[in-house]
Amino acid sequence: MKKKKGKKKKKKTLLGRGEAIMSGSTVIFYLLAAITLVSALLAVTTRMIFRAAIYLLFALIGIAGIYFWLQYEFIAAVQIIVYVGGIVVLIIFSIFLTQQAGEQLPKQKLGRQLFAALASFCGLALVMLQLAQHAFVETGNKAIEPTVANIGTQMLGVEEGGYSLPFEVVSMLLLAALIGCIVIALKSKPETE
Amino acid sequence: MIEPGLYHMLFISTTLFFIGVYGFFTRRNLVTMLMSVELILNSVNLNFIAFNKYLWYDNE
Amino acid sequence: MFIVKYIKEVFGGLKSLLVGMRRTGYYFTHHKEIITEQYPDNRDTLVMADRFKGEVILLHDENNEHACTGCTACELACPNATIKIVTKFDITPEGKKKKAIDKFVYHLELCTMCNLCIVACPTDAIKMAQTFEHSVFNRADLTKILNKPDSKIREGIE
Amino acid sequence: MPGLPLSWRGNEGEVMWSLTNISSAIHDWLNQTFNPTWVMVIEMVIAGIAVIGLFAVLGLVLVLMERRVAAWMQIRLGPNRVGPFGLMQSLADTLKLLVKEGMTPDGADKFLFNLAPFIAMMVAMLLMAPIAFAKGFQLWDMNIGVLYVTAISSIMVISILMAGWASNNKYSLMGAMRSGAQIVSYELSAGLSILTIVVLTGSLNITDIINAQADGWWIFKGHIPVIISFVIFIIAVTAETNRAPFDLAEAESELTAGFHTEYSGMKFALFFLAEYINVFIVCAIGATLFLGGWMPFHIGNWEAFNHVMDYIPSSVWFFGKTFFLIFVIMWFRWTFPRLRIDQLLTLEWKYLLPISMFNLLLVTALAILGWHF
Repeated sequence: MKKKKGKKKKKKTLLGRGEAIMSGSTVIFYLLAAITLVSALLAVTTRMIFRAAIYLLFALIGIAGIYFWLQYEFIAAVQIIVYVGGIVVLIIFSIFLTQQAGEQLPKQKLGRQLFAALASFCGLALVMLQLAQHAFVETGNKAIEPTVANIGTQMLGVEEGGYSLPFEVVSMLLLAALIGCIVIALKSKPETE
Repeated sequence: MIEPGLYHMLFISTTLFFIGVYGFFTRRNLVTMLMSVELILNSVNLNFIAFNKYLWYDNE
Repeated sequence: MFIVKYIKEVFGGLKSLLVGMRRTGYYFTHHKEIITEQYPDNRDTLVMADRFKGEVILLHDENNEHACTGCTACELACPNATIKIVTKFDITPEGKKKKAIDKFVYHLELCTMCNLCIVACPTDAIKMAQTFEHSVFNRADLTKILNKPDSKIREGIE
Repeated sequence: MPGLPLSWRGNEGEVMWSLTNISSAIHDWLNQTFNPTWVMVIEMVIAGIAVIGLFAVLGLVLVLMERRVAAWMQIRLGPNRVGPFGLMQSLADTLKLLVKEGMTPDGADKFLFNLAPFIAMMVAMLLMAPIAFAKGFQLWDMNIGVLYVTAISSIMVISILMAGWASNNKYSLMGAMRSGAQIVSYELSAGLSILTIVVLTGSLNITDIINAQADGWWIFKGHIPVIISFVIFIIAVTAETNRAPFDLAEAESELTAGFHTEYSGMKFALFFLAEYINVFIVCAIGATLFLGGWMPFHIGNWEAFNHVMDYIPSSVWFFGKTFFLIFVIMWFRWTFPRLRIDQLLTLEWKYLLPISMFNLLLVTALAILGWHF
């Protein structure tokens, strides 16, 4: 209900420059972007491990909000289910089982921090430079409407552009994981003489 | 403020990626390293979605 | 077979749940059976259960006579020294001295209503009353003297 | 206007009690008076006020209802002192909680400790968005309605885990861990039983699902498989909302109060309210999926009977069905004893999950062969 976008009635340019109108949808986008980036930064810098997990959660929800903003609702919902309902809960459980409440992570060496910051900054600058120098061209292909029905047919389609084979490969992986779980969970037979 | 477009998405995802890389390098704890990897994966996802949205542009 | 056993378990479990829900559903729809006592409102009609024990009383009949011989069996039986019997010696018309109670002191604030004194009494002089409004402002008011003034032992009780 | 927060749907003039006319009149008037951004902001504010108002009323009504149902099932009277028939009791309770001191334990992570109840509350608010309260009365009619509910409700567990960790209390932590294991497991079978209806309808959209039940509710149209998935759904959502007999997260005899042991005053009230709102939401979803949402009850060709049923307002139908399901869940609470943690997991992994998977296969076959009415 919160994050919805006003109709986009502007002309489509890849970098929507030129229009400096502050519409509600633009404000919401910048808000979501700020939430995502700030909480991601906090997640990697905070020294309280549980807070790091919570900041990670906010970053992931922020990304889901950006998907909502792009009107890709199905992908946004899947993002929340998979990352929030699955992975963050998994991380929190591993924190519960391995860490002490109220303890802080050890402080990192300054040299390592500087090196990491420098490396990531250089990488960021490199990618940004590349982005600025090279333009993206539209393919002109028709986009598939990201509705649930279209995603479903595409995922199981066997004709051109269908993703049946990768889908099956991934399901094999899942099956292997399930069988592995059962094997691990099975009780070993009591040793009878 | 500029109307957001593809480059905004790419900026977010790139920044997210390198935040994740920074975290991966500085952290010495397996769980926190996993968190950084999650950030990196998510930035890639965001890239996919952004390209799908803005490069295959369907004019209504 | 495994599958048959599994299905039997599922249906047996469901059935037992439904039986339980039928019982609570019955209570939900039958308001007549409500057992709540709305205490201060129904003080006049309130009936306590037979087993309820409120305090120890010494029974007196219409001639202001009781059955307590002052044998202190109850005092000895009491686990927390609730009862203290003060005896005196009456002079009978024949000129003999006879032991009788002067004061039957009962500390309600110490009593746990364990009923041991009632069991110990050889003459059934005391019993448990069903009163329960015992609140007082002063703790000393809870120390009671159970024998009424000028009461004496009934004839024929030894 | 798809995409706006208040997208009011429904055809005009079909049923005399429709709210569509009023809402679209407000929307048109706003559009004429302000520019689109302000219309959006104003409509969001209206929706927010409506949701908060609904929260307050629901909190008061459900707490009183729970206490009354509990009392009558245990042959007691229940609250009857404050106001006529004790109707003001929950108001008095609220007042008490409001003026109580909110304490934060020593050594707690204050930021997360204070954040947790608000996350619980925000999740409950977000969940209100796709629910159709009456014909043409829905806050956000998105095309992934049911999936949205499943997704957002999975954030709920985070607030419980957060509260448990931040309290710096071993009981809170144990309650939170139990609750995490429980909610994550029972989400599966709840999701699978929702999926049976999605398979039958062919859509995730709540409006589509309701419209598909115009000629009969799914629980009547779908034969035994849908009844099975309805039963599984009710059991699973009882567990997901942490209510007895699945209230291990706050088992008072073992963990004092589980994850909200350290909470008091207003912060406790928020958790308490969020629990009841969640019960309402899952029951509303259940009523929408299986009992036809606001669709009136129709029997085949009995024209006169159907006509009378049409005259009952659609919101009455919706709230009637929802409160019936809430009553059933309360009935569970006051009948069954609490499960142990191993029994809880056995119930899910050995019984509910295999049955609902098999049931989903059955329903898929049913839908492909077109055997439902």
